[in-house]
Amino acid sequence: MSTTLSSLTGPLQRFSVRHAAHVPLMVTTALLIAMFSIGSLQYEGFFSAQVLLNVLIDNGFLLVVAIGMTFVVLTGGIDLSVGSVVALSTMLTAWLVERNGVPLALAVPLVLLVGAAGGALMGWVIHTFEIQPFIVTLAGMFLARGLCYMISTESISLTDPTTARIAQTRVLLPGGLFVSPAVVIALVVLALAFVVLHHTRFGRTVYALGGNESSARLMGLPVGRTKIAVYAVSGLCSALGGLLLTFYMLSGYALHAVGMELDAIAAAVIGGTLLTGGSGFVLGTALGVTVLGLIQTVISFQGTLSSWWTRIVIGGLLFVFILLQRLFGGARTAE
Amino acid sequence: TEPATTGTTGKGSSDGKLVLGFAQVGAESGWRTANTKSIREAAEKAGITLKFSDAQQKQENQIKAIRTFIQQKVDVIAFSPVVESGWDTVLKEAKNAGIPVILTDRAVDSQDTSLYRTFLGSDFVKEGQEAGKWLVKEYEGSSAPVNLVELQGTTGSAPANDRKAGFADAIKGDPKFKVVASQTGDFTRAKGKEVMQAFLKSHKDIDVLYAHNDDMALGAIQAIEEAGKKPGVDIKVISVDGIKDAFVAMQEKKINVVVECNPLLGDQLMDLAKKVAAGESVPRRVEVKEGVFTQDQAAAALPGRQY
Amino acid sequence: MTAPPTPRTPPRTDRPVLEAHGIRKAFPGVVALDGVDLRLFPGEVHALMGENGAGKSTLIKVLTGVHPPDAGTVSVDGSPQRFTEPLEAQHAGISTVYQEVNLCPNLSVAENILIGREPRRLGLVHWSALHRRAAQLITELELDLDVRLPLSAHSLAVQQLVAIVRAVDIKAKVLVLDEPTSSLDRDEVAQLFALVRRLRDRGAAILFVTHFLDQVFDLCDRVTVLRNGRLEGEYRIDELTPVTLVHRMVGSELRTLDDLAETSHTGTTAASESADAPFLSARGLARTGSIQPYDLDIHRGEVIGLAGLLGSGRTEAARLLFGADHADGGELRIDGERAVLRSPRAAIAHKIAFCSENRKAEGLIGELTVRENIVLALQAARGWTRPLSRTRQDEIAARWTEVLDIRPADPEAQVRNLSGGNQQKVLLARWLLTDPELLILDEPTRGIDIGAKTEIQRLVTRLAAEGTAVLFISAELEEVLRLSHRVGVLRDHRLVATLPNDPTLTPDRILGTIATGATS
Amino acid sequence: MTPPDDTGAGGRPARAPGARRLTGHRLFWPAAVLAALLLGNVALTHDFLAVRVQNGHLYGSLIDILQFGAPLILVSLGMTLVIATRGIDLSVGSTVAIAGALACEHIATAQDPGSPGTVTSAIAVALGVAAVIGLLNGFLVARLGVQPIVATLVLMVAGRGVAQLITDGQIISVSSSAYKMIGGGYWLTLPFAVLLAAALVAVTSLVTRRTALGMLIESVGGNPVASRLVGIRAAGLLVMVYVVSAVCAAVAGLMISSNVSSADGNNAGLWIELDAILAVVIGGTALTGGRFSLGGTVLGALIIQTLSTTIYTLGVPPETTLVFKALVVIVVCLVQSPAFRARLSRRRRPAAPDPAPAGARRQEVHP
Ligand SMILES: Nc1ncnc2c1ncn2[C@@H]1O[C@H](COP(=O)(O)OP(=O)(O)OP(=O)(O)O)[C@@H](O)[C@H]1O
Ligand SMILES: Nc1ncnc2c1ncn2[C@@H]1O[C@H](COP(=O)(O)OP(=O)(O)OP(=O)(O)O)[C@@H](O)[C@H]1O
Ligand SMILES: [Mg+2]
Ligand SMILES: [Mg+2]
Repeated sequence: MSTTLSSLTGPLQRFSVRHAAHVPLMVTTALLIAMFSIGSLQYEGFFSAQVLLNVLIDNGFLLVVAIGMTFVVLTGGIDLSVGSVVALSTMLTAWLVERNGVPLALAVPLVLLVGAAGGALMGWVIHTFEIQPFIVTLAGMFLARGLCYMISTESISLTDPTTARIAQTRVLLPGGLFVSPAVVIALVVLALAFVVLHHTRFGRTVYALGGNESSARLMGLPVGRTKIAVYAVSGLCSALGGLLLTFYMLSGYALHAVGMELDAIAAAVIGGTLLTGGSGFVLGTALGVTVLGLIQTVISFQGTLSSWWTRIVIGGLLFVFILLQRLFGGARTAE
Repeated sequence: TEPATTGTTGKGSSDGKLVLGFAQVGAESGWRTANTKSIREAAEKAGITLKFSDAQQKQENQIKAIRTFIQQKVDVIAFSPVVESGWDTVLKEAKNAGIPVILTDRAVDSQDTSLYRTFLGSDFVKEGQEAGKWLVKEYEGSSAPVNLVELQGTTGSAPANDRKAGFADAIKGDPKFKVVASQTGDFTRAKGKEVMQAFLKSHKDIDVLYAHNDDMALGAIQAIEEAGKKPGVDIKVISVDGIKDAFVAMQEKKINVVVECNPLLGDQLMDLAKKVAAGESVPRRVEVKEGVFTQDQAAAALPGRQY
Repeated sequence: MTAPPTPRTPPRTDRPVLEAHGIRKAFPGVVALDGVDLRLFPGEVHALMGENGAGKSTLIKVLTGVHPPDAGTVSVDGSPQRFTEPLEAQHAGISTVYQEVNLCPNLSVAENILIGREPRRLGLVHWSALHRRAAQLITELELDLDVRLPLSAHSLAVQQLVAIVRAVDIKAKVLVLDEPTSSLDRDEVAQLFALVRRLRDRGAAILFVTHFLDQVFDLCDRVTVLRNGRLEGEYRIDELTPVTLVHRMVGSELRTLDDLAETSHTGTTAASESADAPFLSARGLARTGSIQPYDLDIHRGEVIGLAGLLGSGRTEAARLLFGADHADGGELRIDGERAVLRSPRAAIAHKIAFCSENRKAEGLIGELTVRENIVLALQAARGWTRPLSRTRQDEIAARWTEVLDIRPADPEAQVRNLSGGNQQKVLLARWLLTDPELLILDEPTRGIDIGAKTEIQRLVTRLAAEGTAVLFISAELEEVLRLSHRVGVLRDHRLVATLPNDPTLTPDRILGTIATGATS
Repeated sequence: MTPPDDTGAGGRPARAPGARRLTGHRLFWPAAVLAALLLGNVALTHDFLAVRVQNGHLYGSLIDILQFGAPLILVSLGMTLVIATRGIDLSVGSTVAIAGALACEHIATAQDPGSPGTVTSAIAVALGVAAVIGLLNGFLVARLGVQPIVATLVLMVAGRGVAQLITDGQIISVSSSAYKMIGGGYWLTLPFAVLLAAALVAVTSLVTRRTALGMLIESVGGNPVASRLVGIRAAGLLVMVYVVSAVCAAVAGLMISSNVSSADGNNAGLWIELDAILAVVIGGTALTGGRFSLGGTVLGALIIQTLSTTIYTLGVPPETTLVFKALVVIVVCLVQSPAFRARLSRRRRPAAPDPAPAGARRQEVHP
């Protein structure tokens, strides 16, 4: 009987169907390049690779956190706790190392474990009791931030010289450029996340879950396990992001990373991940983080904006950005 | 220590003017806005090009801003740290780039004192102590217990921590002072009012209110009035900052005392910036002029308040 | 419940591979299953029959760990099991195609087939092997698809086939198929049956749910009949005739099968109608990438059937007439006036109704009640400021529940909890209610039991007699022939012929037209 | 976030007798939680529920909860409709700030700050601008198909800047008794804000439930594709809900600024979007859209406000406030979760006779 659609769907069309999802990615990249070019024309000292690298240095932790968030969002969930978990990780590290003399080499895995376990716990509650992720992770957000305060309301400095040395290490690149080790770590996490999402069974199950959770269950996929794992990944990424932030700031503080969950969600969504799940790329998230970072850089370079104009311009740039993104890459309009 | 002052004037701007990069905390209060305004106006007056960046209360944004200042090769960097700790890395980058740094408003706790040239600002602990001292003096001689309620600033923020600690320090010697309730009012009028309203319901005999800033005090005053009591009389009100509205309230006898925290340090900052850029030596610590105002001084001081 | 008069199948020598005993399952307000037994032996094809809402799908879900039973036991190879996840059932060798297409539309066809057991290399998914394997499985069913395309790019029938391919791939001891054939053409059905027989001969047990009696008699060895959630009985198929089987399912003297004959008619009325100006007339209507330019006139009182193979473009042709997709070529006249249908809303304003084949994705609002789903189209046409009063809604819901025999007859039940066939009836009620001038029915009898099917066919005939134009799409050629005045034949996204339904028109002639692509 | 739709767990009992019907009601559990919170307070502060007349109006903790809860109720009200369409509105906090700032600025610069005319025009300006904000959000979501969370993020970020721009970064104090009425005044011994909120809730539920609006919104949120095919003008509905949400937020902004007679561009309504979403979700409306419950939202908002008041009255130290809040939120959502209750009752009741010996289960499973 042989179906006949192949006669219709020519190679070009097949290509476009198969790669429709990539279009927003390409558009976003093009817009980023445009933004950088305009910045370079506008501001002295902007046209330099170091400016771009600084975006990475200053947003490495956000990238790691946003990658974790991407996993969650791909399953159709949301994790509001990430900002607080980042803060908790900075606090915990500083408290362990400074106040309790725990060696750094022990504190780091401990903090990562706490993050992953916290995430897994939230995932377990979400799955087992069928409670909306929004509330569970909101409770997680309160709890983690609250624990920070319970450790200390003051910020704790890391005074240990090794820590400072690690923090101030610069990975030198050719041409007098440099990045921080955190950038390297963030990029490794990015690569890992890419491989996991696109080339492992777990990653594909994440997408399946976002496509249709009840179908995924009927297809015999391990829905519960995957869900729990996804929140654990997000928790782990937040803890790692927190560690990077600890080194970035050399301190633990309960008010670090306030509102970072929104930045992370925004980065993922600007990068083309659908909040309803099932569609998106972790590389898009990296682009999203860069967009947010670059907007901030442009504003710093501008240097004449008052506090309120800063906000208005950030909002305005974001607006223009998503508008152009829609206009050029609007293949997937939600009808 | 002699910092590497290779900073030659005019690197960052083509017209030869001194360029100052200033990383502000945010615009979270009227106090902060007045602070920003003072700096802007002073820069203009002093002929200094100001690169201004607003961190929206986030330390990581301030660090990013400082980094872009370094990238732009400004002559001097000044900033009001959100918190004391966590500045070493970026300050070291500034130092390596040969850009001198001035701290305003609040110090950093860095061990390496070569990372900044000078500190210009207020001492929140001292403000809390001043508030406490006034209270101790006010109740000198009486031995009846005094019930205090405290409206704290944003939990974990430096002014909240320090003003609480300073105040507690000043009154700890006298057991008659008892803090019966202490809650955060997030430095805002709305929260100040809401929390005070709840305090008034759960504690029938409040004698004194200590608010970490004027806005919370002003909100709380409304709550006290709505509960049918007289602020400043039935409940004494102590506040910090010294914004104009607080002076008005003080004149109306609703606030008993305001400990000033002066945001107008623009001129002093510009002076320091010029000196630092020129490689002149400056004192490690410059205090801004601040006072403690009571009701009888309010009327006289009010016309002079700028914010 | 009285015991069935017919004796049970003589016990086999080998023990059942899957056995359920005394299964009870209640949902809030409904007892879906009550004391149901089922035995599946290796090497048999076992039919599970019953009216819409009899509990077939629920039984399958209980057997495969989707729903925990309230009482009763399920055993596999003689040992009791308590599956809590479909995954566990799969591990125990039970592979299932559930009634609605339950796949992930965002993944590619290949992944949908193989996810969960994809070929791996060094722990990573081996993509090229995956695509190769999927393509190979697809060709086993003599399908030709690009397995790298996302599933959502394919029509519902293709999706259904993909679901089957997925299930068949597992080296299963038991294969459960819940109405797999409801939107498939003869050829696919034949392919599927060949496959099922191969599996049976290999010793697998197949549980097969369908509403097509001929398929049961064609394929199955034994049958278990459910009625109102209770076990009616288990029979050998050669003990039954279609009439006795229907009798067992319905329980009473049925609104007879022979009724069907009465509803059929030949194109006598059509001739007289076609003299009038057509209600709707399409000239060169087309949409790039989905349907080639076609001409079609539909008169009031006329039923036009669309025939074609899987994916021939019937749905897509119909969607253009409803504004569901935007035509990018040709023109459309309605009552002689040029009309541009930018949205379904515009079509509805012209009194056109479209009952989609994909009830889950494009039809029902699962969370809303039966009543709300029924009145939705009418209400949308009136706009939100002119609400139908609650009494009016209740009346409407009660009337249509009765006319179409929607069960449970509770207008306040959430529509997603209804059985598949009953959902289909709700969808039909929604559109019939709008009193359309042109009613487009895309596979309206999908998943509907014989009794209700007769009812719907009768309705279509009556509507046409009252002057409604009907465009009727169905994978069942007999049904198309029975109802239509003229039959449009599609092939490769092109309308190749429009044949008047005279006595010479037979299914074979239509198939011939499809095969040659020429008017005969 | 997709709820499993093939399991019976989400189903509402259709005909359950007596107590079952009561506990099965969708508002039962939020109401129970609220009652429990209030009772808990009474246990600790005995006159918590006492309400007396003072200065000619009612006075007491309950009245405070209602009064301070009123703005949150309003914001959540609009948010409920947005969420029902599968959307989310992050810009409400900024709208709160903008509305307050506009009104206060208008009054502060007016000739006669106390006159009803000034106040009326101030309100009109604030609501008008809010409507524009809503239109912009709606346009981005409905016409351009931008995901609601990013679309409204734009105004969330920029809006607060606009509010500060209006106030020039200062806190604008106004003294206008007419304006004070909205958020701080009393009418018929009750806080005017409470009456206003109640009226708006009543109007919204009337409009959504007596017309077909509610059903159409639920339909668009429940299945957008099917809704289009049914002929619902989704774009219009979407724009409408975003406008309603913004206007509700603006009224809340007026209340908040009126209550303290000042506008604070930076802090007014900060994080109120989170509280509002939480209120909606506690009230039983799913973030995945579809069915919504305005009554549930009101209860949710009251739960949140009661929780805050409880924290102040109990004297929970600020450092532990968040932990306390987290625990309460967890308990609230566990209590509301049918799956949790099912587990509890299964554990309490002697387990139903399990035909499968526990040990046999895994052994038999084939690889
Ligand atoms: N999740 C559920 N919640 C409530 N009732 C349900 C649920 N699932 C099924 N039912 C009810 O159980 C009964 C049996 O439904 P089931 O889907 O098993 O019927 P079926 O025999 O498969 O019918 P069809 O031929 O129409 O597919 C119906 O009355 C249905 O309404
Ligand atoms: N965007 C698309 N890209 C590629 N192919 C598509 C796309 N949309 C539809 N098709 C293909 O076009 C074919 C025509 O589908 P249509 O639904 O009209 O067929 P049909 O005649 O109704 O048959 P059936 O419903 O039985 O599959 C489908 O098989 C589908 O695979
Ligand atoms: Mg079924
Ligand atoms: Mg079709």
